[in-house]
Amino acid sequence: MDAFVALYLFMLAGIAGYVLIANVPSILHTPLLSGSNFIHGVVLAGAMVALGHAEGALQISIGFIGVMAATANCVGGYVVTDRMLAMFETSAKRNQRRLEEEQRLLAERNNPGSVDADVADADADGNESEQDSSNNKHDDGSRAS
Amino acid sequence: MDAFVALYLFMLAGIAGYVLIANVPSILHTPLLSGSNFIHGVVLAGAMVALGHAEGALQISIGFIGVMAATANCVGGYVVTDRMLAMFETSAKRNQRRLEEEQRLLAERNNPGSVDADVADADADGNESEQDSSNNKHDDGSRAS
Amino acid sequence: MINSSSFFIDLAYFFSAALFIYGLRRMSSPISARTGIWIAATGMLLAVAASFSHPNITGNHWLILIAMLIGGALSFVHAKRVDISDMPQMIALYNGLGGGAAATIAAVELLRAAEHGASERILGVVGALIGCIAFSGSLLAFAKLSGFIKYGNWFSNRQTAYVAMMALVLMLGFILAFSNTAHPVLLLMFFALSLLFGFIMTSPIAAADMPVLISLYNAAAGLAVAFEGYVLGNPAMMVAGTLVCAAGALLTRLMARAVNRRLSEILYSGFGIAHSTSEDSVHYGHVNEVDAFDAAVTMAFAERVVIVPGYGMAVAQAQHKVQELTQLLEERGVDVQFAIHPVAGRMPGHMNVLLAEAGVAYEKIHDLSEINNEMSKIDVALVIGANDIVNLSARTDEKSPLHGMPILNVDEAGSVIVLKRGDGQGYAGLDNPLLRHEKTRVGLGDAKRSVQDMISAIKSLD
Amino acid sequence: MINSSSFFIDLAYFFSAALFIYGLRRMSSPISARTGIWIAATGMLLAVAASFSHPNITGNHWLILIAMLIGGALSFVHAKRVDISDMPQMIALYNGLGGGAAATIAAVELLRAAEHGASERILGVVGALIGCIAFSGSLLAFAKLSGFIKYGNWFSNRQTAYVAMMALVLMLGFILAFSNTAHPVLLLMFFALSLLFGFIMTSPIAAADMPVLISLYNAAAGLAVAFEGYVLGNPAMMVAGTLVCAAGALLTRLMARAVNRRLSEILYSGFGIAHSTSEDSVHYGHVNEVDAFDAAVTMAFAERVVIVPGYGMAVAQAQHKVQELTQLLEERGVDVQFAIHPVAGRMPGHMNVLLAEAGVAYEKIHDLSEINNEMSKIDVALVIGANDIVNLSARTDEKSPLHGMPILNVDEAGSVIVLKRGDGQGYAGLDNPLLRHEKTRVGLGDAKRSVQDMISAIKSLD
Ligand SMILES: NC(=O)c1ccc[n+]([C@@H]2O[C@H](COP(=O)([O-])OP(=O)(O)OC[C@H]3O[C@@H](n4cnc5c(N)ncnc54)[C@H](OP(=O)(O)O)[C@@H]3O)[C@@H](O)[C@H]2O)c1
Ligand SMILES: NC(=O)c1ccc[n+]([C@@H]2O[C@H](COP(=O)([O-])OP(=O)(O)OC[C@H]3O[C@@H](n4cnc5c(N)ncnc54)[C@H](OP(=O)(O)O)[C@@H]3O)[C@@H](O)[C@H]2O)c1
Repeated sequence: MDAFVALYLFMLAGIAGYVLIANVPSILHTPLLSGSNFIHGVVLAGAMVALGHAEGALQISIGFIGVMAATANCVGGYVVTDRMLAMFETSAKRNQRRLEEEQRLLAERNNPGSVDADVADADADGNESEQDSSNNKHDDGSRAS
Repeated sequence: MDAFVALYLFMLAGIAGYVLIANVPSILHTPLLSGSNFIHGVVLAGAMVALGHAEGALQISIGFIGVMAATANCVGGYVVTDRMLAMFETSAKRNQRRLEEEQRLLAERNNPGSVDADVADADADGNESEQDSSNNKHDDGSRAS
Repeated sequence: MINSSSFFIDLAYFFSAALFIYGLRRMSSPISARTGIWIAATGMLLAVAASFSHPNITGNHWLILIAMLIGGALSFVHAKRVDISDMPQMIALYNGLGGGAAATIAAVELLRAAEHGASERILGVVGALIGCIAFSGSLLAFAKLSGFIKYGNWFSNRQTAYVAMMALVLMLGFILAFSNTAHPVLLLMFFALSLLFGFIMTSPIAAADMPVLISLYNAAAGLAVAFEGYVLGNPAMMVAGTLVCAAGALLTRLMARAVNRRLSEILYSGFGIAHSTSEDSVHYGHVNEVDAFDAAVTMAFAERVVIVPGYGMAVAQAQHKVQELTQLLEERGVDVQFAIHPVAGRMPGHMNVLLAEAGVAYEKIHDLSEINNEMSKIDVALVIGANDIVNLSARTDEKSPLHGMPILNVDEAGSVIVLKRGDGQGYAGLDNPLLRHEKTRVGLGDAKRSVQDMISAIKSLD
Repeated sequence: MINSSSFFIDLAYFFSAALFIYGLRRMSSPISARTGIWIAATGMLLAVAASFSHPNITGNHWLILIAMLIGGALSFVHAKRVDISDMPQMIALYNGLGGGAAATIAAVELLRAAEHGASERILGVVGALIGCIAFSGSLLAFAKLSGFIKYGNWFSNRQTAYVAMMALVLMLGFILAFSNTAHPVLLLMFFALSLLFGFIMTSPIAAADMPVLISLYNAAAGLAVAFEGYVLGNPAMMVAGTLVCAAGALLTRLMARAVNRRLSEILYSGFGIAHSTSEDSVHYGHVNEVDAFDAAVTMAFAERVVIVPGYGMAVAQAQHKVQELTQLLEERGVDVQFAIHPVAGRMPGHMNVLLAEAGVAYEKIHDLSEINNEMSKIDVALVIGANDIVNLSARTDEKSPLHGMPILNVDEAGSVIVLKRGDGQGYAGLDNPLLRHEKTRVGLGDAKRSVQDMISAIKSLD
């Protein structure tokens, strides 16, 4: 590969990585560390090639160790990250459910038995709850941090 | 250039452009439009090469028009953007000055003639005003939007 | 790939690409915006300077210089001279020229088809199409915004013809891309049709939707530049072009959202069509007029005044007079603030720019949510050439196209004075119940004139 | 450049790079984090699957499969089994292996030096150095955090020796990079010294600064992968590696800032050195003890209770008991909330993860600023194995290394109960005036035990 093109890739990917992480809430630091650790497990693709064209005992045994280590990085990295994030998700999901429930109750209290609420009202309500839930999502983020 | 490498460049630069603009306050939409319009003025670099290896009247005249148009994009885009941003800057600067002035007055009122304020106090003050001014900067952003 | 540029040129291109990115980042925050454009300009200088010694420039050096001088001088003078409130059309013009320049590169390179591989010819052709559309579309937008050409949908209701044309363009493009000899005539037809498409796209669009459209063309021009960058093997063009394309696409969405429109709405229909159904609910009532002297007195003896500028202030170029009025009032101890609606005027930040130009202090300018909380404590709201952004029907009339847009609640202030020329309506073409509100009095006449009269009246009070 | 891969492999690599970026983006928001890792995993599968048919794999197919099976199975079992509160060391381990894998690629390719150009050999050597440091440094971190190796700064005060070593490494690297024949012995020396450097970097660092250091090694491993990607002409590795490097670098800074430390401080000095001067201000006073029954009664008859978990809760693995206690209290009508300090525990989000694991509802968990506003309305604050985050000296003692860090103001609550084992201090090794505060009573003993006793006590109340 042309060295200058590589330079562009390095620069652009670096910018992407930096900008994507900016503003991440601190509760996600550890999962993100673990997740990006998993991503560099793509070294496996390279380790496979290295072993695949290795010749002689020395090269082959080094390559073998490399593929083993890289696979461990991939698999272990994935499992750890997923386990960690699973826990966040459960609590986030639970939270989400509770909020929806609350909103439903609220809506019921506001229009008791209102099957014939006029269109405008229903529309306005719809808008509101939409906004609300997006607010809540936001809240999650900031609360988490 | 290898087509796949080009694909990487397109993807990565696209991501960078998109992410960098996210969260821009609406007051900056127009200057930013103008500024990015200036940036694609780099087409001049290409137009120069096109004219530079053009052969025959047809190619040369097309190339000539291209260089002219590209230069106009560059120069005009720059001047317009700069004029626009200059106005923002004046008002932002003025605002900044006023805030600094206010803080100075406030500080004076709080410790009248306090040359011998103890270290801790001075330190705390310093911190506070630092925070304040960063808050204000933030304010600028959100007020502007 | 015909490029064989040297190490230093590659290096310069690399740095200029990096500088463009960094400049764009700085431009997206109000504090650092101006250094952002300087940084981008440094990148530009670097790229252009490096290109002078590009190995592929085998001749025509003088022509290059002359073309640059002519183009540069004309645009410099024009850009320096033109009034700052004509910005949208200036951006449209320069953007169109950039798209056009990309198209000329494609033309030259397609005439040298033998020197390029298939992938380069394909992107070259696509870039040419996009560049041509950006060029003709932007130039028509420029002409319309400058008033050279009146509104008119020249090309309406010919869908079949369009489809046939598009098919022809695609066919021509296909031939150009996949044959490795030059076809000057086909090329000409391809360009002509592509240019026509740009005109067709712009023609039905009302002047007021132009900023969004211009932003779209900006993204398109960026993409064209990126593709021609690939043709020439110039990664700086590829990176900068893609950057602009992505940023422009997002910006287009943000701008459309800010004026409460969908991009598809803008592209496929004039505004008139969208809301013609609610027009029949219009009913004119009684409007209280007020003369400049009464208005001036009301304000001079108020404690807190809010000024709400709109598109009319921009048209009348009244911002300097407004600032003068503000200072006069403040000398009399009146607290004057400005309330800026996010879509006041005809482009985002329009009012901010004008008020900044006139020297109104930054801290007096408040946005919608800030000022709406304070509105009930305000004695007088002075609305200068604004209509939609204070249109009460946005709150009540569900059929109104403005319904759902938050407005500045000037009716909560003690009293309202509206300056306008007559019974003209706003961008949305809607009747405004505010004008017949009991608190409202209307000062008729050009905004600059009216404000000047108020200034004289206040001066005569002492 | 020895790479000659086919179209489909290139395409797969491209998509996997795109998926990595998209996955990382989703991972940086709590809502979408889990889909983020799935997306990244899809990218990984794509890249690995494509590599199987890579034209440069000319043999050893079975060996590749066997190595993958062994490595995959071992790490899968280990990662599934290990306790979730041991995460930092698990991350360290897998990260180290990734860096090591990058180094092995470099080793193989440098042994085939003739097939590579100078630029590839240079980046290969640099990548090897960085990868080795990430490998040995991470593994030592893993060993220390797992308790296999005790704290000990084995390599202190030999600056001259280090400088000499570094010079040697650079020289070796220089030779390896600029000669196009293989030098197995030099290579071995180069690797040995590089590995030694990783040990030296990690060795003086206290267990509690490890998360930051691990993040740094993560960034380093990413860079090593990117560089080896260049050597092999694999753009997916280049993009993913650089991505990780940049994200990891930012993350390192953010994490260091969250625990109120500078990266340079962490790297160049143990924590003990940094604040030993203020140690002399320690003076023990009177501590009120409380037994489990009294504590339980206080809480059972309170209206609002806040639980403040800290590192001690993690050590004692008391989170499930705490959840049980919470439920018991809530059945009695007590309002129980949790207050989480941003740096409670030993890694960001440590407490959140543990409480989530135990099933504490998300909406009961509040952060510092939220809960501090409420603190005066709280009847009882139960501090479980936390010290620094409620250390009153952070507010008053300017010499304290904690000075300036906001703490949870539990002293504003009606009364405070602190659970701890003895007179042990926290991470910062400081005396805590809170323990002698008039409102405070201390329950001695392991946190799990103490909470269990409180649970029994409350049950016996009925
Ligand atoms: N900001 C943006 O980005 C943007 C972009 C595109 C569209 N828009 C749309 O533009 C509208 C902006 O609302 P707006 O309230 O600022 O403007 P507007 O609704 O267009 O109202 C302009 C008012 O100014 C009056 N006027 C015109 N020229 C005048 C003059 N020389 N002196 C005094 N008055 C004059 C007009 O009435 P007379 O004719 O009676 O004088 C009219 O009532 C919104 O609907 C918005 O969606 C905004
Ligand atoms: N969160 C992060 O990212 C991070 C990373 C690195 C460093 N840190 C630092 O770690 C510290 C965290 O503060 P913290 O208040 O959570 O913890 P801490 O200050 O380390 O205090 C831990 C307390 O728990 C007690 N304890 C230990 N084991 C126990 C057990 N089995 N049962 C009951 N009590 C036990 C200890 O006292 P006894 O020995 O008397 O029981 C000690 O008082 C901060 O200084 C922070 O800067 C945080």
